[in-house]
Order: sequence, then C-alpha cells, then structure tokens
Amino acid sequence: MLIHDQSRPGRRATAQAPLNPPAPSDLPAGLRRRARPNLPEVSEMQAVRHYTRLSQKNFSIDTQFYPLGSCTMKYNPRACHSLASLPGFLARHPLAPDSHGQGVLACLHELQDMLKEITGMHAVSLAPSAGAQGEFAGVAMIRAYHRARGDHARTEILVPDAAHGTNPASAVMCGFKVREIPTGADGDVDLAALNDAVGPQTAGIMLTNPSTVGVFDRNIQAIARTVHAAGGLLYYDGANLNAILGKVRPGDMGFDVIHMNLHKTFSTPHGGGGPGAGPVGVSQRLEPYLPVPLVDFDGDDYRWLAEDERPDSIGRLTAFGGNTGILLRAYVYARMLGREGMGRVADFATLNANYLMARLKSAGFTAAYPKRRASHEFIVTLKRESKELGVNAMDFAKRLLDYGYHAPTTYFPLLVPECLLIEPTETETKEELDGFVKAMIAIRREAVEDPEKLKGAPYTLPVRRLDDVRAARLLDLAWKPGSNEVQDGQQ
Amino acid sequence: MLIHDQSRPGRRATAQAPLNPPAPSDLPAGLRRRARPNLPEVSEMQAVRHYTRLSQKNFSIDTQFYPLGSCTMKYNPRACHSLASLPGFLARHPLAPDSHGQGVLACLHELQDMLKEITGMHAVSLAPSAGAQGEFAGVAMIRAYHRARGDHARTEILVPDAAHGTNPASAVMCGFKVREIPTGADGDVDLAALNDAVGPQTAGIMLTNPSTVGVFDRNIQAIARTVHAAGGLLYYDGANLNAILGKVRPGDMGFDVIHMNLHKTFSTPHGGGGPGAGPVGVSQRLEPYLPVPLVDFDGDDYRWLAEDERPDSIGRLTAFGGNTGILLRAYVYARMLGREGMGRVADFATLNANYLMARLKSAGFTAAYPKRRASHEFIVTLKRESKELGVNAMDFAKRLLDYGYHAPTTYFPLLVPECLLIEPTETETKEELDGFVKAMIAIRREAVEDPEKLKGAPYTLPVRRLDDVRAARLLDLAWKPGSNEVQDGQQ
Amino acid sequence: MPFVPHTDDDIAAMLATIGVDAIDDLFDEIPAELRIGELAAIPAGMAEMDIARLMHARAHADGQPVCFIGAGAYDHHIPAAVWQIAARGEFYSAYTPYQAEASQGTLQVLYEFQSMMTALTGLDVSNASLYDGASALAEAVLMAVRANRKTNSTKVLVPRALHPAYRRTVRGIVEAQGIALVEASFDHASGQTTVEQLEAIAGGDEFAAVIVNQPNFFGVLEAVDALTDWAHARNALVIAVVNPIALALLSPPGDWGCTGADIACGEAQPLGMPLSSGGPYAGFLCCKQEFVRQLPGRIAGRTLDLDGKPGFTLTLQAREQHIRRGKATSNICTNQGLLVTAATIHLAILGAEGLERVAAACHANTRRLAEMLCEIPGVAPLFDRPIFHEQALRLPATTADLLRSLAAHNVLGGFDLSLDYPELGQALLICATELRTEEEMRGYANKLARIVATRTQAKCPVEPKF
Amino acid sequence: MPFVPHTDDDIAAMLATIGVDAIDDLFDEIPAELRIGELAAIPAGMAEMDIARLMHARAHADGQPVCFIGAGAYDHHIPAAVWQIAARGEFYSAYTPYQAEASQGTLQVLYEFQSMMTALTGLDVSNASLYDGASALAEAVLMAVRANRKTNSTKVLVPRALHPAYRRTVRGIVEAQGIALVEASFDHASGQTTVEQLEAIAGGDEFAAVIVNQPNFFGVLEAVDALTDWAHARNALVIAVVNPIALALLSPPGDWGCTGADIACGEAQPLGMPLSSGGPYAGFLCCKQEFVRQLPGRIAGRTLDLDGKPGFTLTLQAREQHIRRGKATSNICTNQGLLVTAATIHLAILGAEGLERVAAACHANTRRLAEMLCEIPGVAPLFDRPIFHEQALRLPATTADLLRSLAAHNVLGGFDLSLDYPELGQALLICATELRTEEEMRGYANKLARIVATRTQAKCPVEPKF
Repeated sequence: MLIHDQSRPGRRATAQAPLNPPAPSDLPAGLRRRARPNLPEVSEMQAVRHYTRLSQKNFSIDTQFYPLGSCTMKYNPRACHSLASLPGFLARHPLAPDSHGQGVLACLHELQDMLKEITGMHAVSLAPSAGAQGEFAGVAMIRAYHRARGDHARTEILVPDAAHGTNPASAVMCGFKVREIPTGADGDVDLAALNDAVGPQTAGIMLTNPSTVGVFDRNIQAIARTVHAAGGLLYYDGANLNAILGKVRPGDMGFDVIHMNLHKTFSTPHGGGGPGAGPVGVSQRLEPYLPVPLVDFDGDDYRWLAEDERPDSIGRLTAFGGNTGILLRAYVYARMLGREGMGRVADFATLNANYLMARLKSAGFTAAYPKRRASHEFIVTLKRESKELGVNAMDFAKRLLDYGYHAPTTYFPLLVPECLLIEPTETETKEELDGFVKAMIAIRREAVEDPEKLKGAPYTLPVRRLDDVRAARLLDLAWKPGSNEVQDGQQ
Repeated sequence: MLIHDQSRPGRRATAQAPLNPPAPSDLPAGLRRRARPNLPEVSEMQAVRHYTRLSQKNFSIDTQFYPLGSCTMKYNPRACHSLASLPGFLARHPLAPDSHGQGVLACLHELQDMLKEITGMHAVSLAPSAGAQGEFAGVAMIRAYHRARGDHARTEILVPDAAHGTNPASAVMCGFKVREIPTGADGDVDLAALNDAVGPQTAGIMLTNPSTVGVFDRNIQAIARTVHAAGGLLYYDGANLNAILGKVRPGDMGFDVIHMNLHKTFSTPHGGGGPGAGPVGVSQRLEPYLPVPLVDFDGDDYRWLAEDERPDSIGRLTAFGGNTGILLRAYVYARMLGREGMGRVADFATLNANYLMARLKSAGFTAAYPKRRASHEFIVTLKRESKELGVNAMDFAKRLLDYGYHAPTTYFPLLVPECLLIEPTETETKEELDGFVKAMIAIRREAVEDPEKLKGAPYTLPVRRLDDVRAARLLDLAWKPGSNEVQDGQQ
Repeated sequence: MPFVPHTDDDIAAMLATIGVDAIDDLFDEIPAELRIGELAAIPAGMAEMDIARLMHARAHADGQPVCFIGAGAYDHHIPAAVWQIAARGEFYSAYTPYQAEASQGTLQVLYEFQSMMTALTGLDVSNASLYDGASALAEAVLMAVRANRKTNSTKVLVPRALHPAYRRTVRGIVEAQGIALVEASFDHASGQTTVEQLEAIAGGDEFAAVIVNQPNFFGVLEAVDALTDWAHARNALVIAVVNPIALALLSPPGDWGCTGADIACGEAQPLGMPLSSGGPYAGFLCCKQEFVRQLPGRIAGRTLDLDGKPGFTLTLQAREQHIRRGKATSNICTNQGLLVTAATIHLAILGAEGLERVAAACHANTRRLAEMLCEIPGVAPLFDRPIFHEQALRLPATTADLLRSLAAHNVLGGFDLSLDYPELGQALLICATELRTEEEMRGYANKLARIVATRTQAKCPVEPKF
Repeated sequence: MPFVPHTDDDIAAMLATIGVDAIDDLFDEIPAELRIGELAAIPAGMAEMDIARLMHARAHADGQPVCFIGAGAYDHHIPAAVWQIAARGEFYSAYTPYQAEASQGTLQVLYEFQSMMTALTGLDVSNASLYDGASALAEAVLMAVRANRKTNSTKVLVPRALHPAYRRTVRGIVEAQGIALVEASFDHASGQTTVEQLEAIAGGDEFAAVIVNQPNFFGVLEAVDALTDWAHARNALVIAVVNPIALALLSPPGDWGCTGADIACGEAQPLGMPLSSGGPYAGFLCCKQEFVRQLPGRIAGRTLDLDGKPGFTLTLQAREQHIRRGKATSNICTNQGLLVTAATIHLAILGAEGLERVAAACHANTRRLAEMLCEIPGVAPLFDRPIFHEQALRLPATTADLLRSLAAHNVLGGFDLSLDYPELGQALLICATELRTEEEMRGYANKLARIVATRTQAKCPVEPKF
C-alpha cells in the first residue's frame, strides 16, 4: 500500500510544522499556486509505521550476505554513521567561513592525504559525488591536459569491452569518441588489439585493474608503456580498489588519473543507490586541472580552494563541496583500519573470493577464468546449466533470494555468457561462504529435478518475479489521484 | 540461530575494545577467574546482522496495530528518543553535582509540576522505576502514614478482584494482608461488599479507575467516603490514566496516593518489557513520606533532595535517581502535547474504544459490559464462540497475528471468561480499527468453517504456536557449551 | 583486524581448500616490482572509542553559529523520525535495487518520491534523484538539448540571477559537449530577469532551452509566466529551477505560462537533509511525459508480479549507462538514494499543509529580519520587487568585513553578493528559516548595528579632508 | 492535535456509529462534579522544533565535565552499533513478549542475555532483568530469605563496605517484610571485610544470607572464598554483588569458596548503558538451579513450536504477580527490557576478550591516576590491599571543598567518602575508565595539586601561632 493510499484530507503530523506562521499575504496572487500539491496527509505514526515496514522489505548488508560483484557490499561500520552525524558536523552551512569549519576541513585534508598514499598519486580532489562523476572529472582532466598542450587531435578514449558502462558514458559526456578494446581469452586486455588501436587520436585509456572479469591484468606495465608512448594517458577506474588496497598502487602501475568509490572500498553506505563519493587522484602533470573545491593546509589553518585560486581547474561538479557527510564516514573508516588494516582488506577480500571460487569449482560449477587467481571477485558461468537444464543465470539469482542470499551480479560483464559475478568481500565469515555454496548446490539439484521451480522463483519475498516488460510498456511512474487500478492485496 | 552458535574461538570486533591495555598483573592470582567466560566471539557485522534480523521477528507499535488492553500501546514520538539522547544528557554521571545538572533537573522539576496538575495531587516523586515500584512506594507511604500516627492495627489492603496482579503483590511486599473485593455485574465495585470489608484493620484500598474491565466506576465518591470514614486511604493505580487525562483527576476523586505509568500515558517506549517510569503523587498528608530523590527549586537553582533532607521518606527505591532518561522522554512528550493536547488524548482514546466496541457489537461479538460506555478500553467475551465453536480466546488471539494485528490482552481480567481486553489508543486511525473488525469477522467465519485452522495458528510468523508446558518442564533457560540439542533448522 | 572475521583456523582451512600456502600467494599474478611494502604515511589504526574522541573534538571545533545564510542550502527543522528511519540498516546498507524482489522497500520509496515531486512541480514524471541541484540543472540542460526537436540549437539561455555556483557547475559539465551558455542579465532596480532583457540578448538566435528560476538567487520573484511563454514562442524548452519548500506556496512549473515549463529541477536539501557542509544532498529532475525517455538517472515504476500482485522495479533502464553504455542519457549510476528516502519520509510527515507552514514561517522570518536590519543606517533592500524566503540588502560598508566581524560573534550573517555580482556594490543575501527565533534575529541586528557604527565612526577622522 | 490522526469526517462517522452526538457524551458516566475544565497550569503545546531547541539548550547547560566518579555507574565506551540497533522500532516500541510468536526477537535477546549473564557469573540461571543493581540486591535478599530452607532466620548480614545507596535501597524495600539487616564493618587498614569481623558481629546468630561484594565499594578486593565458606558453614546463603566488567578478570561468584555463591546480582549499566543521570539502567540476578523457582522477574526459555521448531517464550510465569498475585515472588512487572537488549548487543560485540581489555584498561587508568594524585603532598591510598578499578584516597583538606573547586574547573574528581564513612576522615573514591586519557588524568592531577597548595598555603598565615 502506498503512503498516498493512507492519506485522508485534513490529517496531519501537527507537531512537525511551525504552529502559527503569519500568512504570506505579500506574495502576489498571480505567482501563488492555485491548489495544494497532492502530497499524502498522514499522521506521524502512519509515516513511521509505513516506512519502517517498507524497510523490512529490503535485503541489505545489515541483514543478508550480499555477494554482488563489482559493488563491494561489505560491512558499513555503525560508528562511521554516528560520528559523521555529530550535531557540529550536520549543522555546518556549506558557505560558513573556514574559521567555522576547521574540524571538518582537518578531516577532509587528512583524507586527501591518505588517498594520495593509498593510490600513489600526487594530488587528490574529494569533489566528485560518485564514481561516475569521478570518471567524468578524470576524463575532463585528460581533455584539459591535451587542450592545454594544444593537442586537439586526441578525440578518442579506449575502453575495454569488459568495462563498466559508466566508462564509455563518461567519455562521451566529455566529448570523446569511444573505441572498444577486446579482452583476451585469459581475461587480460588483448595487447595486440591495443597496439592496433592506439595512435595520435588516442586521448587515453580507461582501465579497471583488477578488471571486471575478476583478474589482475598482468600486462599492466606493457599497456601503460604502449598508451604513454602513443601520447595517451591512463585512467584508473577505482571500482575494484578493494582488491589491492595496500598491495599495489595505481600510481605505481603508471596511471595518470584515478577515481575511487568510497562507498565501495571505504565502506560508506550504499543507501539503496547512493550517495557515494568518487574522489579523483592525479599525477603531477594533471594536478592543475583537479575539480574544485580542494582543501589546503598552511600549517596553521585549513581552507577551501575554489575557482579563483585554481584557474586551470576543470571546475565545479556540484554547487558546494561534494558529499561531505560521506567523506567523513570514509575518514572514520580509514582511521579505524589504519595502516595494517588496509592491507588486510585486500588480503581477506582476496582470500574469500579465491576460497569461494575453489569451493564452487569443486562443486562442479564453471569458473569463467579457471586458471587465473580470483581478485576480490570472480565469474561463474552457467552456460552449461543453461544449455543442459534450461535454467539461466537469472533463475539462479532469483532462487538464491529464497535461500536468504542476495544474488551476485548477473549478466555483467557482457562478454561472459550466463554469468554470475561474485564478490564476497572481506567482512564475511567462512560459514557464510559455505552456506552460499550449499545453496548453489541445492539450487542446481532443484534445476535438475524441477526446473520450473527455479523459473517461478522467488517465492518467499514480498513479491514474486516482477514483470519488467510491463513496467517499461505501461510506465506507471507516479501515483496520481484516482490512479490506483494497481493496488496492494490486503493481508 | 543463537549468537552463540555463530561464535568461533578467536573471532572478535577488534575496533571495540582498547587496543593495548597493560596487563593487570597486580591482581592476586587467587582472585582471578580461571577461564574466560563463555561469551560469543563474533565480528561486529555478525552482531549487527544477528540483532537486526532478530528485531524483525517482533511485532511493535512501529510496525503493527497493537490493541493490548491495559498496556496503552500508542505511538512513541521519535523526538522523545532523540532529545533524551542528546550527548549532554547521556554523559551526565548520576553523582555529578547539581551545578552540572541544571538542564536535566529543570526538566524533571517541570515534569513533577505537570504531573501534579494532571493528577490533582499535592506533590510528586519521580523516583519509582515502573508501575509496580510506584505501587510499592504508594503502599509503603500508606504504611508509613498509619505507623506515624501509631495506628498499627491497619494490616489489610483491599483490592478489587479485577485489579492488576501487581496490586496484591505490592501490598504483600509492604507487609500487608490482601482482602479481595468483588466486582458487581455492572462492572463497578460491589459497594455492599466494600462496606462489609472495611474496618479498623483497613489500611487502604487500591483501585484502578477506569477499572480493568474498561468502565469508569460511577460510585467512586461513595467508595472514597466509605474507605476514608473507616480510616483507610485510597490508592490510585494509574495504569488507565490515559482514559481520563484532562477530564477528571484522581485527586478530585478523593485518592490519597497515585502512581502513573509514564510508559503508558506519556508514551515512553515499552522496549520489549521496559524500562518504565512510575512516578507517585500524594495528597498533602502523605507528602513527607515520598520516596527520594525529589527535585527542588529555590527560584534560582534546581537541586536533588535526598534522605538527609527528607527524614520521613520511605527511602530510596534504586541506587540513583530512577529512570531519568525515560522521564526526559515523558517530559518532551508532555510539552509537545501541552494543555490542549492532553485532553485530546482522553477524547480520542475513548472515541476509538467506543467506536471499536460498537462495531464489534454490531458484528455480533459480545461485549462484557454492553450497557456501559467503554473507557479507553473494553472487553469482548468469546464465551459463546468457545462453547458453540470450540475455539477459545487464545485461538482468536493467535490467529489475529496472522492477520497482521497484535492480539488484545487475553484472559485478563480473570473475572470475565474467554475475554479479550481491547485498547486501541488515540493514535490509531479509523481505517486501522475497521481493518481489525474485518479480521475479527473473518476469523469467526474461519472458526465456523474450519476450527482446526484457528487451533493451529499462527502460520505466518517466525514460529508456530509454542509449547509453554515443555518450556516450564524442561527449563532450557541459558545456552551452555554443547547444549544445542534444540537448534534452528536451516532455511 | 577490524571488520575481518577470520580466525586462524578459518585461514588455514581456506588456504588448504584453495591449495596455496599463504594469503600472499593469491597476489602472485601481480608483477613483483609493483608490490608495495606498507602504506607508511597512513597512521596506525584506531579503536572506535579513540576516533570517537577525535571526531567529537572536531565537530565541537566547528562550533554552532547562528546561521542566516541561505543561498542554496537551508537550515530547516528535520523531524526526528526522518533519520531514525532512513538510517535503519535495511535502507542504509542496501545496494541499488537491481534485484527488485529483494528491494521492494527502496523501490516503493523511490516511486513515492517520484509521486511527491511530480505533485510539487506539477509535471508528469520524476527521476529518482541526481547528485544535487546544480548537477541536476546540468543534466536538465543536456536533456533539453537532446529533447528539443523544434530547433537544432545547442545554445541555452542562462539568467545571471541564477545561483553563481549553479552557473559554474553547468558550464563545467556541459561545455565539453559543445553546448553554449548565454548569460542574460537582470534589471538592477527590480532584481528581475525581464523579457526585454532576454529579447535583447537573444536577438534572432535560436535556443534549445531557457532557464527560469523561481525565486531567483536574490530571492526575487520572477514573472515566470511571461518568461515561459516567451521561451516557448521561440521554440525553446523551459527549464525551471525551483526550491521545493517554496513550491508549497508558489505556482508549480507545470502551471507556468500557457503550457507549463518542460523540465523542472532543483535541490532537495530543504526536504530533510542536514546542511552538512554541502552534502550529501540530492538533485531532483521532473519533466513532461513526452520527454521521459530523455530523462537521465534511475526511475522506479509500478508493475505486477507473476501472481498479478503489484510491485515496483527500476524501469526504462535501456536509457542508462549500464545497458546503453556510450549512448546513454547520462553517465550517472550511483545517485543519492538514501537522501531520497529521507526526503520521502520528510514529505510524508509534513504533507502539503506542513510544507506550506514551513514556507510561510521562513518567509515571515526573512522579512522580519530584513526589517530589523534595515533600521540600521545605510542598510536597505537592494531590489524593489516581492521576494520569497531570501532578501538582498545593500550595506554601508564592505560586506566581507562586516561578515567577518559577525562571524567572530558567532553569527553567520548571510551570503556576500559583492564577489559574484560586483555590479551590485556592497550587498548581502540573507535568509532566516523557520528555526531562527526573534531573539536570534534581534541579536544579529544589534550586533550588525554596533559593527556598522564602528566602521562609520572609524571613517570619520580620515574622510573629512575637503 | 499532535499524534491524533482523526479527521473531521472520521469523527462524525465514528460518533454516528456509536450513536452519540459528541465526544464529550462518552464521558457521561463520570460524575459531573468531578469533571474539570482545562489543565491551566500545563503550558501550551510545542512543535517538535521548539522543544528541540529547549532540550538542546538544557543538555548543553549540563556541560560535559571530565568524569572521575565511579561509585556504581561507569563512563564506558558504547559501540555505536549498540543503540542504533536497540533503538530500532521493533525493539524500542514492542511490549512485553506475552504473545511469544510475535515477539521472538525480544525473547531470543532475553535468552541470550540470560546465557551471557550465567557465563559471566558462573551460575546456572539468570532472570531477564530488574530495575537496577540496588533493587536487584533487595530482590536477592527477599529471595534468599524465602529460599533458605536450612534456617528460619530472617536476618541478613550486610557489609558496611557495600555501596551506601545499595544499603539504603535494600533497607527501604525489605524491612516491611520483617527482614533484619545486620551491618558488618570492615578493617580500617585493609578496607576489607574480614571473617573475624563477621564472626564478631554474628556471634551465635543464624543468618538467612550473607552479602559479599567484589570488589567492595572502596575498590578493595575481598577474600571472597573465605567469606563464602564462612557463610555456608553457618547455613547462610551467599549473595554476591558484582560488577560485570570486573567479572571479565575476577573469579566468578559461581566459583567462590568450595561450592560457590548461591545468588549473584549487580548493576548491568557498564554493559552499554549511558550514564544518563542514573537511569535507565538494569539490574541482573542469577542463581543456582535449585533456587530457580524463587527467582523473581521474567525468565525466557527455549522450547519447541507445533512443527517442532525451536522458539522462545516467557516461562515459569506461575511465580509472577500477574498469575500468582499476592503470592508472587515479587511484584515486578515492567523490567528494563530495552537496556537488556543493549547489554546483549554490547556483550556480543565485545566478547570475553574485549571485556577483559576494557577491565584491564580501566584498572590501569585508575592505578595510573592514583599514582599521579599520590604525588600531591597529603594524598595517599586509604587502604593497603589490592584494588580493582576504583581507588580510595586520603586527602589533606576537606573533600567536599576540593571537589567543588575541581568541578568549577570542569573536573568531577570522584565520590566523597567522608559523608557516608565519617570514620575514614577526608577521603575520596576515584575511578578512571578506559575512556580517560593520560592528558585528562594529568589535567586532574595538576588542578588538584594547585587547589591543595592553595588550601595548605591559606592555612599557613593562620596556623604558626605556637
């Protein structure tokens, strides 16, 4: 039932609005709205009950194992939330003077420094609000760099076929053409194809390493040499940074620019789709172009640097300083982990992934790259099951929900058929992984004995499998008064 | 699955304990424990996930209609929680000087004053931690009063048969004998029986008005005269104060002492069984005996009054000042309601109860006192259904859970057979009450068509009906290493 | 090992299963010369109690001055229920609802948010959020250029009376795609963007879109109907930039002019999001039904399940980057879901009447504060038109200097207009939300009066030379 | 109407269904002369934003001094997860789990709490909480008198080295039932309660129970084995009063002497409950299996459902007041369930090793602070025996006066022993939990040194008369 269905004219949470505000009689009548907006009219308790019950319809890290590949669904420490929510931090206006922000600025400056150390980059801007905005900023800096050198011929960005969809989309948003580079049979980038593709039109290449097929590209140094030799720059998509934290640094691999997803590697909450935070790090030559604002420290005071002091900056990505509250969470997390803890993240994310891959392989499942080490994630392909049993990766995914596990990422990357991209993260126990293997085995047995059962899954969730085609065809995107032809059943 | 079942030796939430405390090598070996206590060893995420999932197995006000008679399960405003949880309040040590507590003391003093006004009593102590402790304090003051007058013959407390079990239990804890007074057929106290019972041995009478049968005792003035004439005092059990807030005051009815359940009338959380707060109010003659501490205000400063300044006090009920955090919640609630809001509580609690009673009566259910107004609650007796259909009040109660409603109070008060004591409270909507009526009708239909279905209920909860007899016979009261013969089934 | 649950037994068993001797062996595909030792510059780990002490001290260091700055972020009351529910683990720690059946909570919230935003803006459809108001406007500009079938123009008319940070953000995001932003000034007496000015700057050119903001950055109410109709007459789409609180009282974009604005966007921060130094906030973006396939970002839709029971799912994903890659409507992936959850709960609790009361109280407070400040010699309203919720003032001394002095007294006096609008002289933009009390406003006025007096006196000995 | 959802339409329809004209008619059974008009002394209602402002100001007024008081309530770190989960609506707003099937969350928490408390105390069973440590001790005394079948005594031996507020609370609660409390002093050199002293005061009398606390109120470690065996030899039951944090390191009551203490109780506040001016806290009460039917308060048990699946339910309710009324083991009904939830989560997160670290850190800090303070002339340990976690000191000036001066410098210096124990002269009980830093302790020592110096100097001009 929608909150709108619980609305009754005149009902209201009276404690929540000013008691007796003066009427705004000075507002010109012609500019006022003619009718009140059709917002729900409910009591405070109705709202609390409705949204509390809705929340219970979600899977989440706090309730389920969530091995969603490439998403790094690990524990979000509760302290990060409470400490970023201290009244002093929450109450601070974005345009308050630096004198009234030394506390938050100190945290942000230290976070910039830690991210530099972790990535091996020369400078960091915390401005981007999420990974895709970080990509945009990164590619925009590559563009600014070439333009500053008068190198206008570089109109192309290379992107491996395994890349996240945001990579080509971000490159296009920056005005580049995208050229796709195939992945070799062993999971590494096809070096020959890369050699063929680079040239004076190459502005740069966007890479994820470990890649989205779950392996570390062993030829990364050769790739860097090739692209750099052609005059291009290397962009590192930090989506998989969790796999290498404290082990190897993008800066050392030869990357010129990197974005990080703090909502992955630094465990800020995913929040049902956001917010994230996508800081960018750069090598020295790209430093002038970093997006604003940046935090500067002169040994005494911290202060924001904006457009006026950063004339070559690609500019501003949001009105204010970015997702500061999320950056504070990442800061708290980073300080709790510390030097030793960071290396352990990669250690145990990798251990869990390789253990789970080994168990699934010995249970008869097919790893997409069986001869490679898993990074923090790996791919199982259900091509054989699909062919022999007539059940596909989506059926497995939906049935896993009934077993109490969130499904892995399905049908991504696109180059592996019927794939499940599985990322257990370092915060899960061996028992949880063993339980997942047990469920996978049980589901395959069901697929043999009763394939229709899988096709009908899930059965135990608030809804059965949903009709996406209908959704896209009928486009019921907002409640309208009297539009309740589709209604919840009672009880 | 118990948290203990997830324990593995050596696992730990390392961020939560001091990193490197010095070994307490000065502790004499003979006084140290030989083995670590068998507490669960889990990661922070395991604990978070376990208790988050456990919480989802509860019904609560935030998720369900909870018409539990005599318990006043109304909305607990979320502001009460957040404002009582401000760091300044939480961090204050109970033995901190009054100079470092003027804020909290101001709230408590104003709460004392508001409770005096609401109840019509002369003075209030906030010390009791819950209703039963308030009852103990009240009866102890009655005892102290008679003793101070040298009236040692008063050894008996009168208690109506409809009373809460805490009433006789509290009287006995104060060293009194209990004499039960029957309830008349109309729901009021049997006056003739009362007349027969009072005498020089009568220390007092404990009454709930409106009573637990859901009616206001119309003869309250006569009762007061009778008891007072015999030299006894009147104790008011404030469990049902919600029904008369701002309408009529116990002090005006003639009561000498009263306890209030702030976790009912003032909507502090029930918390799965507590904490509560059970302030006591008294008439002038009982004032010297109030339990300590009390909050005093001299026009400039607030301060605690303890034993040394209150020599006749019945004393201290807990080590410190009582459930201060709960009192702060009640204070916030009372200030949000204000003068007008308080009367509306009684208005709408009573409207909801009478409406629900009218609807259930016209649906063919039997009200225990059909000719009386309901107070904020009322009784339906399923005696007829029990006889004709072979299903009892407990079966109805359990089946209601499947319909998404918490059951009303069952089998209390004891004098009405197969009873459901139903208290909807003022914060529920008409739609919710209508839904409850619909469920009751549906269940009766099921009882006619398939009585076995009711006897097996509930079906949709985390467990089916539980074996209480087995629980009391086998007494499995604590997990012990290796004691897992009773184990959760997997999925 | 914070947040890692592995025991020594676990590690041994897992390594044995994998068939390696040590965890380090799992990294043997990384070229050895790239491996690093330790992250020397990262401090040692801290226990929660230690980082808590540090963060409390830092939050305390930021103080809690009395805030009279608006300028795009507003200090509103947030019901306690909002974040107690939004921070529940099931909302807080869930991913994007790609597995719809396991995400009905989040998806229904998104659908309800979309419903509320369409009600507020008077438009047909809404997406499920963008990063913030400024980046939402950038996306609206890109969308309008794609969507406008009546012109081939890639030019967009931007009022100078639009938030300076919004103008800068839009420029940075859209210019790489060859979109030209043309700035239209405002009337210096009224503070309004007039049709005459638009006409003058537009000349005979075509525009893909015209941006109209209501109220504008100065708090001045624009003649939105006339601006909208002017734009439509020239085949340009109209992008409305609006404050959702103001929409409780002001005409919604869908009602502007003869046919309504085409796209509306803005900052959702006033709907339950703490100021928090600028984020996380959330941008909203609504449009007419005909443009839905150009609308970037996630959209939740209602549909049916296998049993015919209603449920919610992400829809129109074919526009998005994870399907359409380089041809997507935007690169946006992660949005501001948790903030949308807060906004939805906030709007459900306040309702239309509650929102109206908040808007009226803010407006009354700002007017009251302006009155008080204008009693100070040399302080006066900058413009002569009706305002809403923010007020621009002329000052008798250097704005930056006055603000610095006020800040030293723990009053944040407003936004210094002089930097972004040198043509206005020494000018200040103030805002007093419903949370500001009479006492706080009086305190501000008294302090400013004293500071202005000092400055004026200080000038005397120097000036009377002539 | 805050928190009342009724619309005018609802009211009209509901009154019609009931068959009355106005809500007021529903109160027509109340004698008219008793009806009141309005509650004149109650202030008008406030919006949430207004009460929030008031409460913030009041919380701020209480300050956040550096706290070195223990004396029964301790400033420990509470993991952020504890209250974020305990405050979830399903725990926070649920009632007592009388409908077990709809309360498995709360019931399993209670069962786990009982399991943890029995592990800590080394006893067989635990109840699901009482109001606080002091009232739990009162219930333990009543229980022991009921349970002791070997004597008919109603006398209980109470050490004077027990918390003064506990002694007062027990007295107030149990004396009405004719139970006599006999106080046994302590050795003034060691601070210990000795067998010799017990022997001397007991003489030939029988006792139902002997109370033994570890550590005692002065932080001094008692010879619990000897005291336990002495009591048992005289047919008295032993009631242990213990601090749950200390139990991480100290011998559990179940191991005391040859057969263990019979009952253990104490204050659960150190397990995740904020200081909060004294409550809500929670008392715990454990005992040997043979006394389970005398154990007051709620108890959760594990059982099976109709399908044979395990589940939890309240059990042994036949002892309780709602069934047994006047013959119940206690009148307690509402307990401290939410605090038990917090304690259970707290213990699960810390585990035995975490708890041990907390105990060790508190102990080390208190010893370190005592060292620093004892460098001040005239400050010295009061007793010569090993302590745990609290330390009694002798002072060279009036304790109350010194504490007042320290408080003026925002240091709460400890508990003034001089009032409750005049026989000890000017004496102070200090405690520094794991949260106190070296810097804070040093600050305390420096301030006290300066204050003591002032007091001592002040005396000089007056004293050298001779």
